[in-house]
Amino acid sequence: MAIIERPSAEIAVAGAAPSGVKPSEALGVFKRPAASTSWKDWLVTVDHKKLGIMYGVAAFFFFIVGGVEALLIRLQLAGPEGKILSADQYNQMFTMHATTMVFLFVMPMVSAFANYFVPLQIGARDVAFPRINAFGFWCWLFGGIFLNTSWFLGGAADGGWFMYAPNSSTLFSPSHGIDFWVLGLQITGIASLTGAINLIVTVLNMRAPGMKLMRMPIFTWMTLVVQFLLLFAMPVITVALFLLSFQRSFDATFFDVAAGADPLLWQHLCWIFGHPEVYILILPSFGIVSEIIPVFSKKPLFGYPIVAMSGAAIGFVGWGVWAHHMFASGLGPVSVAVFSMATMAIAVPTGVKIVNWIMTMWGGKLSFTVPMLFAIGLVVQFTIGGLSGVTHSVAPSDTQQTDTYYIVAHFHYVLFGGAIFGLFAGFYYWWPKIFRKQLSESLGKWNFWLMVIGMNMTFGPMHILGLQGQPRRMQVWTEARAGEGFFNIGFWNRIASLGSFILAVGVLLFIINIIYTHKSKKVAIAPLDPWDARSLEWMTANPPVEHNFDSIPTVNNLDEFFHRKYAEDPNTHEVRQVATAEEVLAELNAHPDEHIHMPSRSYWPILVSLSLPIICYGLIYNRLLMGVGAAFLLLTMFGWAMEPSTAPDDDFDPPAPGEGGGHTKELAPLG
Amino acid sequence: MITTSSKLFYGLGAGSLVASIVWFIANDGGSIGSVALLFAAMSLVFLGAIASFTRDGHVLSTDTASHASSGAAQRGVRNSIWPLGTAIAMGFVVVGLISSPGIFKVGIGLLIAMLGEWMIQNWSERGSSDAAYNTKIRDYVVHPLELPVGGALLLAVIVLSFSRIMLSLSHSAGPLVFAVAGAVILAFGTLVGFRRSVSTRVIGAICGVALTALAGVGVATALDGERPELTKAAEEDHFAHRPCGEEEEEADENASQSVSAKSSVQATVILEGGMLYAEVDGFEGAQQSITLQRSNPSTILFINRDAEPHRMVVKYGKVVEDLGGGVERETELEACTSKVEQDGQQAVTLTVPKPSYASEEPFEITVPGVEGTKIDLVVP
Amino acid sequence: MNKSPRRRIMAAVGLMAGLVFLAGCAKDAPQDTWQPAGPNAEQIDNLQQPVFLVAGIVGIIVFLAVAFVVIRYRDRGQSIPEQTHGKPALEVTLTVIPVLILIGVAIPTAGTIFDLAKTDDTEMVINVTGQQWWWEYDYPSTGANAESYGVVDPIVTSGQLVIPENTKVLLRVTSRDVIHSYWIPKLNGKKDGVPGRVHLLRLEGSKPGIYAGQCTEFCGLSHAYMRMETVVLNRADFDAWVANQLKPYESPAEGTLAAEGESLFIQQCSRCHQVNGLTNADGAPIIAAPEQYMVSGAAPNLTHLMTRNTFAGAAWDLLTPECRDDVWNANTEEFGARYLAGVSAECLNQKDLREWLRNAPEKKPMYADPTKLQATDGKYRGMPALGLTEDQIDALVAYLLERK
Amino acid sequence: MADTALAHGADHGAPHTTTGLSNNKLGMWIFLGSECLLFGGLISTYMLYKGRVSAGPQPDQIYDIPFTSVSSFVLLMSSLTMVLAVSAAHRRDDRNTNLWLTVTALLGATFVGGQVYEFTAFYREGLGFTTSLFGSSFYTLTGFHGVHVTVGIIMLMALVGMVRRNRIPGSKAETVELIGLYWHFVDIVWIVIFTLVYLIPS
Repeated sequence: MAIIERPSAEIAVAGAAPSGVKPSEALGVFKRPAASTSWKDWLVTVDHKKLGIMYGVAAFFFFIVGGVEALLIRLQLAGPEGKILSADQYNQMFTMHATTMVFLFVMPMVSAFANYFVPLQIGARDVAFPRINAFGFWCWLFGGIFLNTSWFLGGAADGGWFMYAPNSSTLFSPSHGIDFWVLGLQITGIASLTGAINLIVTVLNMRAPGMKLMRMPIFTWMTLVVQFLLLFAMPVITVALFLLSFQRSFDATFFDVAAGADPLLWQHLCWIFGHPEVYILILPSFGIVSEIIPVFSKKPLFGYPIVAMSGAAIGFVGWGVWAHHMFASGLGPVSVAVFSMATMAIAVPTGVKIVNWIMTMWGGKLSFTVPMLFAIGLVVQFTIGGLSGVTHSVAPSDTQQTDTYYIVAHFHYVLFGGAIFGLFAGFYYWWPKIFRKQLSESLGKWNFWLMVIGMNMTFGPMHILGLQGQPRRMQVWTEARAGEGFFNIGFWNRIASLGSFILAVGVLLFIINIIYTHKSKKVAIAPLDPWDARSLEWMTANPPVEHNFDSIPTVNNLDEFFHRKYAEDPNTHEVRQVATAEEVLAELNAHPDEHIHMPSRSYWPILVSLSLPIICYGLIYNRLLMGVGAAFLLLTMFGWAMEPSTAPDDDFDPPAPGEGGGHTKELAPLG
Repeated sequence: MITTSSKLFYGLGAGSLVASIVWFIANDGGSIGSVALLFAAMSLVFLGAIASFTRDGHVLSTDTASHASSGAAQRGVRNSIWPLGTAIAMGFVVVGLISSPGIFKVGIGLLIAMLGEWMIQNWSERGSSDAAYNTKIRDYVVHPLELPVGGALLLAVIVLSFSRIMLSLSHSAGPLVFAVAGAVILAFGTLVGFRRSVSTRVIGAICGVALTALAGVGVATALDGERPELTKAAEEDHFAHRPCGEEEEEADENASQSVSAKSSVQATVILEGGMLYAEVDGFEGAQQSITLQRSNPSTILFINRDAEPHRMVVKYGKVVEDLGGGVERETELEACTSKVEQDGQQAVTLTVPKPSYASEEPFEITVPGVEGTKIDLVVP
Repeated sequence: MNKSPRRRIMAAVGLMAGLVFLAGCAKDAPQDTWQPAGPNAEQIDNLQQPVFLVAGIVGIIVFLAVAFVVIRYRDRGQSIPEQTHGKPALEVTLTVIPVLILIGVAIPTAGTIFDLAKTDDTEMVINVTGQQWWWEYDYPSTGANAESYGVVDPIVTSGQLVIPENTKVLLRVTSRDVIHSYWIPKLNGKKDGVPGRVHLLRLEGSKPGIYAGQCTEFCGLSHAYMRMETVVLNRADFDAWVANQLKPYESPAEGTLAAEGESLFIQQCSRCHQVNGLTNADGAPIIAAPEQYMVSGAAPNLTHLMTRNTFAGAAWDLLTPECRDDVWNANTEEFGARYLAGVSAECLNQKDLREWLRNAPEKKPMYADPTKLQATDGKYRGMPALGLTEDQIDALVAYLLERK
Repeated sequence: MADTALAHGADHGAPHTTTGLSNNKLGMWIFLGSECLLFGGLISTYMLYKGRVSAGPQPDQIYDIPFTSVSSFVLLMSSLTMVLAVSAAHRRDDRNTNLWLTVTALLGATFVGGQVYEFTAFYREGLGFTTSLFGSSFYTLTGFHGVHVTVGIIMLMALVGMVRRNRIPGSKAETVELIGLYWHFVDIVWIVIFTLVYLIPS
């Protein structure tokens, strides 16, 4: 077998150079980057696994940023007439908390898992467009950094993450915060769109032989649904953001009421994007949980086709419910009734999933590892969030609840108790696959329980706060209107603030767990298949080699890996082990493919994406800088277009027997 | 590779970047200085990159073998147009200095481009003794800039020239010329496509001549100016004030029927059977009086059920501006739709600055040409 | 490890039950959504209570199922279970049940939506206009307003909306700048005031009293300080209130502190704040010009300031806490009289009012720093600091106390 | 711009895919699906706002239907020449591929020139970007389309260069076809815009 990833040094610049001149010397520094183990490789890599890890690390950083913002908000509200933050700072804080958590934590963390595991789960060697994948990551990262530089450049956006017009126009928000917000989201939007195209093509086109759609793991299924949602939702918000930035930067009149504009245009565009966005955030966690519960129940997912199809159904119906965010916005009664009914309808496929998870566990052999605990936590907490969601699908009831803390409670149960618990389940579940070591189970349990207690203490009381009439986005609450008795609004606010710090300690324990696991000598390398898992990603080396599979497996079953390890007696239904994971892997690797061509590293993704924040700074501060950025963009895009994705055939070393791809020096032409 | 001189540039660049950030923080977000410093940083890094790229101009400083074979010593010097280009650019600069800053800026840009090309060519010609190879490495370096910029310029020349020509043609001749242009391109393509014997050189020549002609005519027409109607329209700006009397005007046949999409207007004013009445959300039946809030942008929709076209006029007092020196200017405040055909509808959005009781003239909605019917406007 | 899942489930169930219980515990929250005081809010309440109940029952069933599964099927060394992929009949059943429940919820929901949107039984119409960060109310002098309720001239007020008892009032809600939302939880759900649009909201109070509310659509810097109250009066008291609002202006007696305050008001305040009937030295009426100074082009009308109990967007009380309690806690019969008494000199909340006059933007966050108004061409959003001396404040307070 | 992971074994000349469509083509189709929503949003904005003219001219006061019809026709013809380019590419006829690509680009450039003319003329007649809601939404919608055409022209020119130098990785015919897909899409969008914006009375 020869894994050939690097071009050889022997090739000249498309034709013979004069003798004595080595092209690598004549061509200056801009060579195609070579494989290396140094930090530089992370900048030029196109490997989906490395990009997945980078997504994860950076997203977790933003999780901490968003978490600190949340803690500041809760500190401000811990007592009456809070003085920690000024009104202006408070408004920036909750705007950026939501923006960070949605666009810079959950979405990219989902990209992290999807990037890393979708190719592994479908038996592919990489994604369909590896360089575009890298480009997407850098766009997202630079967009996120750009967005957050606003803190240091005159203040962040202060219009709320929903950014309702006309409060977002320069008249009402004169600082540059919203400009940063709009442009930053445009840049991260490019990442979402390219990522969506990439993963859709990957899933549709690059499945291993025998991997029919209905044999795909549910996580891949949910990723596919989510990418379609992104594909169609991103352009809508892109239009809205363009309208807003034209309004702010070029005095367009889109939201100028004196010129006859209708501010509801923004709300419609925002929520046509915004509601599918909710499913974009939650469905991947459903996918993760649907992977984990069968593994730790030792049973296949109950009603697999229904779970897959209900995910798709949520994706479809999710397009028809956006106006339930606008029940108080002055729609006519007919629209309100229609959207109210549609919202109730979407509860059905969601409920189906919960039923199926419980039925999967029913009759199983349950082991309560940390990933399983987080998964069960999701089932319970998401149920609470889902049921409170049903209470405000009842539109008249929603007119009492909307824009109160009841809504805050609802969507934190859905997004924290649901989406983030799912992600944490994923962290614990897949950690040994990615990083070779298993996170400590005992620390993990502390982590889980503190998060459960903190989460319910923080967001549980918010139900009461909302029903007792405390609106959202309030910089202060006053004792004068907190009501009488001990359990008044003030009491529940204090409890919520206390809970948020318990929650923070829980998250801190996760970080401590990581450090402990990787620093401590006592933690051994994890076995190949620590959980007795069921899907293809575990049928790889630990961690997976760059090309994932030495030979592509042929898939005959749902839960292929499980079926290679276990055999079931057709009559007695007795299940017994026939092979260990090591044996399965050894068998798969016995006949490796020859000539595996992996895509070559490239400078261009990071360089092209670097030009975008330059253009955006230019738009805000100086149009000349915009020109510089545009020139840079043009140059780098040309470089990209001229570079073959994989260095051509004759650029490769002949297979070196027994060596498996030596560390050869490389060169590929730039122009 | 980090060469000696690039270290200097990179260092200065990093310094400027830090200075830029410091400036920003020190000046509480003051932008001009830091943008300037940021520019400096970017330019310096760019220069550093060129220095790295060209290895300080020492192509083969490490390659003793090729020094020995004296390949680099025998320079394959080629003809160069860059000195000429530089001279022309300098001409632009000088002319620009005398005449207009626009030409000056073009000249400076051109000068930088030409000097850059010249420099790169010089560098490439010291690459080896092989002219073809030298051309290759030159192209390798400059093509990423030359090709996109050249392409963009080509496109800009075609688009701009063409649009200038169109602007100078008469309103009726425009579409004709446009159609002819399309047809010529198509015919040319068809001809060449089917006559395979035509040589590339001939095609290139034809294209070159056509392009030059297009650019020439474009410049000529641009200098000549746009067609008189357009200049006149720009001067008169006849849409700036909408007539509010009984005047006729053209093009109202389909007066904004989509306005009905706008729900929740403040009031709908309807002319029917010679009577004017209003429908107001929340009030039952036809109203003869509308209450509007002061300073509130309010949209009023007009529906004409009369067979004749009519317009609605809203009068809401006057403003008195103090122009200084005891001179005052009174402006009547009125808003009106354009003339609306039968069953057409159109909205006006107006903001009433003063309450109605403060005005001597009544605030009212009327339809010119239909006497004896009006709607009172109350602004508390 | 054996016990933990069970504990967790118990905790979750306990929490849910606790939530329901404790929500009832905190009595007298002024904006409680579960204590309707008018037919509209009651209709919503009658709809939502069963929904909450059903949701609670479904939740508890799910928790019990999870608890059962977690306890019953945990790994006790049993053999690997049969690899079953599902039972279609069971799946269909478990899908149909929620569908049926939701249909049961959907039908009354639709009915209520259309009921609450009815406008043909309206008895009174009031325009409600939001701006940063207070509400203006104007009572049009047309139709039933004039004929049945004696509103022969438009009434403009702010902060507290006054409506007659058991009357179907229709609010025409709009906004002058950004989106606000009008919400009196005990009387009805909320409705956004969107600039350029008019939205209709029914309001009806079945018992005299004051009902608090708050702007619920994020509207910028001082969103937290944008409050409102709706006062329900019985018919006789309401007529008295209308008559008082239409009463002609009386200047303070010559030589009093209040007269000094009047001239100060004319100099300093009447640029933006209208006091109906106030005249110049030459007898010409003074028309405030907020459109020149304010982004929203409006400022509260202060003609009858002291008939209201609140100021500055209903963020602070004009009454001292004791006097406020007297009004708020009055029984149904006495309430009207106490409310109509307005703010007396003894009851005036001097502290907050003086702080406000001294430096308004310090008390309530507003865009009123004259050096930072480039984006708005120098126009304010909110009241600027006027730099008044203590003597001037004394005079102004004396003048304002007479605005009844 | 084409980018492929050769992930399925040795046969990297024509990588095996599950659907049989190449990754690039599938990717382009999916991208165009997303673009539909982009133009959908812009067209909706225009349809909402086209009648809202509080100042300046109204749509039917400035539209020059004969001119726009001709320019639409020119753009349609460019779709025809694009088809010829694709068919030439399938026949591996580099000369005519390049010829028709160039002609397509020229027709596209003519269209963009026409749009620049139209914008200038409208501006002179009093319709600025900030004049009214109609102005803002008209320029935004047609401007976005113009930018798409321009990007298409740039891709066509780059393609001509790459065909000449044999720099196209993978299949030449497929790359031409991909750009062709994009070009046809932009044309179809224009047909929709022309109908909804210009022909259907405001």
